Amino acid sequence: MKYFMKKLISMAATLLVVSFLVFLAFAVIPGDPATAKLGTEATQAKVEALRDEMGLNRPIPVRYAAWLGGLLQGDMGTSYSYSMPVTKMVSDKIPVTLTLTLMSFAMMVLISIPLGLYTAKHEGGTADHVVSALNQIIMAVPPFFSGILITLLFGLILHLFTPGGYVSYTKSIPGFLGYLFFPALAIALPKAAMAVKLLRSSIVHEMRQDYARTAYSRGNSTRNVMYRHLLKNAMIPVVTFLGMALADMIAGSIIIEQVFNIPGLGRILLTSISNRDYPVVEAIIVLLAFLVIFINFLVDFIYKKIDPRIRVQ
Amino acid sequence: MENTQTNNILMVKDLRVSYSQEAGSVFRPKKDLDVLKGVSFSIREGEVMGLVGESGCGKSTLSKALLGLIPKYEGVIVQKSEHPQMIFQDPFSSLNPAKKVGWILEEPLRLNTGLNRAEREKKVSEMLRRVGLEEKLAQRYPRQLSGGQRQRVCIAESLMLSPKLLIADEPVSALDVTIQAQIIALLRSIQKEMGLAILFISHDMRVVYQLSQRVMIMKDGEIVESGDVEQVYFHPEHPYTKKLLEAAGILEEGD
Amino acid sequence: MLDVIDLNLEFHDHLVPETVVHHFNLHMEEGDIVGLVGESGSGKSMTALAIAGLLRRHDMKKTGQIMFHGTDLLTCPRNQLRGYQGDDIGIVFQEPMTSLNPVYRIGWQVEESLRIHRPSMSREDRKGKAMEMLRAVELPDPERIYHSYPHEISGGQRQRVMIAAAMICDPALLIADEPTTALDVTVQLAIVKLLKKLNREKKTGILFISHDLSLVKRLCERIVVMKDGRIVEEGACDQIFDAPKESYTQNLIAAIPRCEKPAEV
Amino acid sequence: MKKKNLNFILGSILTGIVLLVMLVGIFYTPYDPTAMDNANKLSGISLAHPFGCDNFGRDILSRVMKGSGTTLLVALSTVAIGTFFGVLLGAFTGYFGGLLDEVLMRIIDVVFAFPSILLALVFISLLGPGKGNVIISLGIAFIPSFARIVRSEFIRCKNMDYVKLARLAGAGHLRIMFVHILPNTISVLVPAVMIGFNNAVLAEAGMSYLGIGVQPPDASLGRMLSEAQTYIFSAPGFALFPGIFIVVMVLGFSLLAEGLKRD
Amino acid sequence: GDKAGENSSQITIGIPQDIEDSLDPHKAVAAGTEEVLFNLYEGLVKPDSSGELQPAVASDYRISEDATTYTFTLRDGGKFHDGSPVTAQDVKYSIDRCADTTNGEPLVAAYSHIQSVNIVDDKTIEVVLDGPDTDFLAYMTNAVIPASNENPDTNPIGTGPYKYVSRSPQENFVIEKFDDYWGIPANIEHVTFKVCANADSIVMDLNGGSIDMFARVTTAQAEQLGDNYQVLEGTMNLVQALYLNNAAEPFNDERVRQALCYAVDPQGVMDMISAGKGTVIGSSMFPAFEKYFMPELSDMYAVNLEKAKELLKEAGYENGFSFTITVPSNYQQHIDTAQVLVEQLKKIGVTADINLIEWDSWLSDVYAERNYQATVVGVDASALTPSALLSRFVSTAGNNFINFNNADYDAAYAKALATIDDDEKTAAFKECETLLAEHAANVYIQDLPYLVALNKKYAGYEFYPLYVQDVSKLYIVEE
Ligand SMILES: Nc1ncnc2c1ncn2[C@@H]1O[C@H](COP(=O)(O)OP(=O)(O)OP(=O)(O)O)[C@@H](O)[C@H]1O
Ligand SMILES: Nc1ncnc2c1ncn2[C@@H]1O[C@H](COP(=O)(O)OP(=O)(O)OP(=O)(O)O)[C@@H](O)[C@H]1O
Ligand SMILES: [Mg+2]
Ligand SMILES: [Mg+2]
Repeated sequence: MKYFMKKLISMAATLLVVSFLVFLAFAVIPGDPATAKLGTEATQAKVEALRDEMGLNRPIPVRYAAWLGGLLQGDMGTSYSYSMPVTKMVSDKIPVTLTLTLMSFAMMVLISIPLGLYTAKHEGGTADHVVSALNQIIMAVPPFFSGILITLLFGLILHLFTPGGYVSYTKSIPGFLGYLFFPALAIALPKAAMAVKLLRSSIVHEMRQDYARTAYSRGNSTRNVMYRHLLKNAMIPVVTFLGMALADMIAGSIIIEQVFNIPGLGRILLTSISNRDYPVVEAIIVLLAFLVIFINFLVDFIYKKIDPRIRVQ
Repeated sequence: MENTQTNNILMVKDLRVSYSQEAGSVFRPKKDLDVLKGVSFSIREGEVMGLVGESGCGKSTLSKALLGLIPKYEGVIVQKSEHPQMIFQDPFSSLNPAKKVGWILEEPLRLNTGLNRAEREKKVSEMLRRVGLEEKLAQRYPRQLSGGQRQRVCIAESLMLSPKLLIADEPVSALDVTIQAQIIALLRSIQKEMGLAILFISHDMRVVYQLSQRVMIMKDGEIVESGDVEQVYFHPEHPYTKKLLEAAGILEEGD
Repeated sequence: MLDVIDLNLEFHDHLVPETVVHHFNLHMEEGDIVGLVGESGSGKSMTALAIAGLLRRHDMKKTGQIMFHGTDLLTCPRNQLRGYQGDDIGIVFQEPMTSLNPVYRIGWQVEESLRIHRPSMSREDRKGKAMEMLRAVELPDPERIYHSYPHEISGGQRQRVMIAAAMICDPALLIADEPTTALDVTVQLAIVKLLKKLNREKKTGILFISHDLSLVKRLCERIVVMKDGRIVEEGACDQIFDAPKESYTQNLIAAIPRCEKPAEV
Repeated sequence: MKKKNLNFILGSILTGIVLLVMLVGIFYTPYDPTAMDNANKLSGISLAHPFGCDNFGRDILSRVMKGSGTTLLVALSTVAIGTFFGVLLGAFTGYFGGLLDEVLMRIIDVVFAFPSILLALVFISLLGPGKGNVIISLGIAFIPSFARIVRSEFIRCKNMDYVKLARLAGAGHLRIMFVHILPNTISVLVPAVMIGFNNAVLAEAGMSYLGIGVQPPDASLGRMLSEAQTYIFSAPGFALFPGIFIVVMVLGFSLLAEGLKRD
Repeated sequence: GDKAGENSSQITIGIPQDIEDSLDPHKAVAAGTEEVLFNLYEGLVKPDSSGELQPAVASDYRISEDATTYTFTLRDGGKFHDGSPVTAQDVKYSIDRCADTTNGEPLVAAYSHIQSVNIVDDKTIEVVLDGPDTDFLAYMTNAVIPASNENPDTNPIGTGPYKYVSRSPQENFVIEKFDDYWGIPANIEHVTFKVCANADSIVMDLNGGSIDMFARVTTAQAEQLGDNYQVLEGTMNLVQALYLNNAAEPFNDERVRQALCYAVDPQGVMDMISAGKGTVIGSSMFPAFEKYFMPELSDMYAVNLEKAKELLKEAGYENGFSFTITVPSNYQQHIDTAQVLVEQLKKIGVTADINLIEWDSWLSDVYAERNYQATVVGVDASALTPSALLSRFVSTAGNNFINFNNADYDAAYAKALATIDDDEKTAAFKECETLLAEHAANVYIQDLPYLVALNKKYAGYEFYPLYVQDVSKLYIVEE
């Protein structure tokens, strides 16, 4: 329990730091929301007036404190560009990004674990060589490029989905999931390739351990040795990677959302950064940070769960 | 017990260690396992102290605690040697799997002496020879060695620096008798030459007898009997000591 | 029951291939207890692994035959071999420290052979049998050990766990590679007794690898002496002890430690 | 044994090709890589232009030759920064644990939570645009992933007996961390580095795309690839050659690493 | 799209960026927002596709002789989208709102000349100016909104042919036909503006059928469209130029600027980036302003490298010089143009580097702070008056981001504003244009081509001289 309290406090502290850094970041990068909002119609006076109206002329700590105060009351402010409550804007988009992420994560795991085991089992065999070669190539293809190739193949040639024809989850859940399938695949493929590689080398390493021999001596089939004995050990470094990949997928969905025209958090984040719309940026980054920290916490937890030796500390 | 503090190289008073078992499940609540229940003894410079005891009674725990490798303990440990060395019971995890045997053996020299590479290599092959290993094994990774070979590598490593105190946790258990004899002879000569003090943990009563001046018998985390070897071996007092000697067939021999 | 005919083992993971076992021959009938002694590094463990069908590595060459109940373990299909392993052939490894899977509890690992070869057995029965075995190898507090992870128990305890696991299916052939190195003498004796009992009651053949000649003498009827990968001498226990032919065997016997201080050098 | 050699040989060949093309590109290219030619816009493969021309009629071969140098420089230095600091951080946090671990890992979480684009923007605004700053900001974005991987390996290894022995032999913490434990993390680190190299090539392209990377008309492979996207239907070859070159580069390096790796 | 199952007509139009702006017509500033809001809002008058102003919320208007009093008669039965009638109060409210100076400057700069807005009667409203202005009617296109709307930012209510339904950030903006519209009703019931932020996937989106129309496709994209698309061609109504900071070295020297003009070949640029499409321009005016556009200015600096080098030599840059072109990274056509310019300038020994920056940084660094050497952008006209393009070059103008400073120009521009005689006015504006060209204020390049990709299922697209999309004219082709 004490452990969880400690973690909780450090999590909150991290989020505080993150949110403050975002404020600082905006102080550092050029451009300001008032100018952005006024565009080419900006004049000195108009900008000043707007800055006043937006409260931008207050010093950063004051602004930050005000923002924090609002946050504690559940109010994340109003978007400068959309004039909409940030809470609503963000909460509308969370399902999109989260679904996309979880879907690609599931794909990654489903592809990489069997394949990693298979190649490790047939280490040095033809299948191993073919898969590693394929892996290398998949990893080398940029995500936007593979996104385009997938659109080309499945959208325009096979007509399995309509490119750009995103269906909102508020309209139709199956349509929504159906559309996200291919983007998720585009995200999952390179990550899966990496996971296969890591898992394979990790398993090959574990196969050399004495306990693998013990497992064989009891009459286990190779398959059993792999799944029952080696996998758990081999997963120890892989879990770290999977956790990172998940965090990466959440924080890095920007490119794929762009290619497939998916209105998710990443897209809003990107435009909000260039609009200097920091209530929105702030909210999204704090959310992302929370997810990232939470995932890392989970990874550490799972890690300790799989490897009993770590508890000794 | 001992008051000749001046030439004690190691002194232990009322050492207690317990492991906290993490709760395995809801049904097996967390509980502590007391392993050492107040152990006191001391070793003089240049003396070999044998430690014999039931398997699982806490010998390895004691040996690790002595060199500060167990973070939590109660009691006093005074240790005066500069580079105390240790031979772990498990020769495999004591050898870095990513390094070759030669590298592993050179490491203490590299760290503590100004010898150049050729000199170090010379010392290494000399030491390999002394523990009865071929020089070519220096080029192998630990996993390419047999059990006894690994154990000898560990012994060699511990002797590289001519330490003043050596804690040896079952160092010869995996060796065949001829090599065992050779290692015992080696330890004896080093002990004589350089005044090496050894805490020698073994279950082979005869080997302990041959090597040690004094011996301690341990059971259930406590030292049940200790004293000069002859005294303990031929006039045992504690029933467990008697049982041990009987099982080893020493009592008959002595009689 | 077991016939090893002209076994040769050769490693290929160095530039120069290295033969570690030469022309090894061994015959064992049901209920035989054979002691295999020899210099450290002489190839005892490799031979044991080969007999247990565990040298399936690509980087080594194996020639000869290992006939077990009429099948050649070197060439038989894998699943046939699997049928024997853990059930008819049990093996205790020399390195109890690393031979246990670090992430599973002891109980799970001890029971494994039962799960594989006696799938019809109930959970409780399996646990009962495992506890029985843990008690038979003289483990104190078997309930705690059953629930522990390997790193939480002592070296001797791990070794006994390995013995318990190897014997749980009552194998016809038990290969024990230095099974008592980490055990104190009283437990050693208990283990020897246990092996004898097993041999008597179940007609288990035992290949006992050790360097502790006094122990071998207590347990075995026959002894095979190895050096540098070759058998140098073979014969009945008494005969070897009383009248060793080879000089190496003589050295071996002479080196058995006695309870006397060696002469000063 | 044989497989290792094959990897090594193939890897060296591919890497050799990449390095050769790059080195030659420094001194000589068949055409001026920025010279435009209206007549040759999007022309396909020909004798005069073996890789064809881009949407400005610039010779793709020449641009690939010039661009691969830029890409290689950016990717290698980025990975070097990421690996160096990642290993350092991961080693310290994993080895010492405790408060240090908690604090440093939280800092890493913070960095990781920032989208690398925002991070890059901040750095570019602080330091001004340019290759060096691209490298720095990408490098920083790369640190967390290496740190995490290394950390977990260190946690695994630090309780091993050989580590304790090294301490007894008088090895300091630094030596234990980097000489004794680090080599044991190689089997996990090497794939991570290769993945990182890969990501760096692509991230550089992404940044150029946002206008904070390599500035046009200078070429980098990533930038060429993203420029070519628009023409994927009309001139697929435009994307093909820079793409293939990235693949060759990454493949060469990873094979080489695989071939060098011992276990 | 393909949603043929629905009985009502509909169309999905791709837009390159989101309507990430206030939906209040008086506050919205992004061109992308204004072109969509055009369908929701109207002013008292409204431009048609030829640029002529037609009565809208007002059914009639009258301008006094001295061009100081504008009188409007409101249309009978004009209604807002919420069903309420348009009253004189609403009109006054809308104008006053834009003329309000409590925030320093009025929302519409030209409204600073309004002296008073008077409600004459229920149907008549009168705008009095503080001086004569014959162009003022153009500013009356500014939207009329109901005084009662409390949230104009997010809940737009206007009088246009379409009314607002919903918007989802980065996803879409949905409008539907307003049934009580006073004028010719729209043809298509449901219109979805779909955000297609990735320029590279537009071709796929079109070919795949997820959008039916996209304005401003590039020539390269147009070439890749399938048979079911028609590509309509107009002009962007932009002045694309290499804008030079007249106050910064070396462009504070007129000869240097002229040298660049002689070196740059606009036609070459067009050939390279848009297959020759586009219109060469020679000053800050584009052809849609037929009355003011001076095609002859385009020939003033016919490519002449010798002349250019000579001028550089005179200015003391015999060996050329180097400078940086700052380009907003979100406009591919400007980036491409800049790249061609860099090549062309090499011929006179001038080295240019390109520095891409974000649009927002461009706004603050280049546009607001004028901290740059040169930039390539396109400048549009916010209203249908020449002053919308030319006012920014008056030396004191707040938006004179090139720091152009020329007394003759200031005088000519003042004259143009002061006179009410149309011919004189036109002449004065033309003089302004000529001055800009003669003094090589900028290196003028082109009015960009404007290509609209439209699915052949639809027709009726009309080009405007303004930056708008008039959806109400679109209709579905009967098959
Ligand atoms: N992977 C390997 N490559 C090369 N040689 C090896 C490898 N593994 C073991 N050997 C060698 O094979 C020989 C036989 O080893 P084995 O383990 O059978 O010895 P052993 O008789 O069991 O010795 P011990 O009593 O010390 O355990 C040894 O000399 C050892 O060095
Ligand atoms: N990490 C641990 N966590 C919990 N219990 C432990 C741990 N390590 C050892 N134990 C328990 O502590 C007791 C003593 O262990 P120790 O290893 O010191 O025994 P030992 O005397 O060395 O035995 P052996 O001769 O078999 O090696 C054993 O009962 C063991 O199960
Ligand atoms: Mg022990
Ligand atoms: Mg062995």
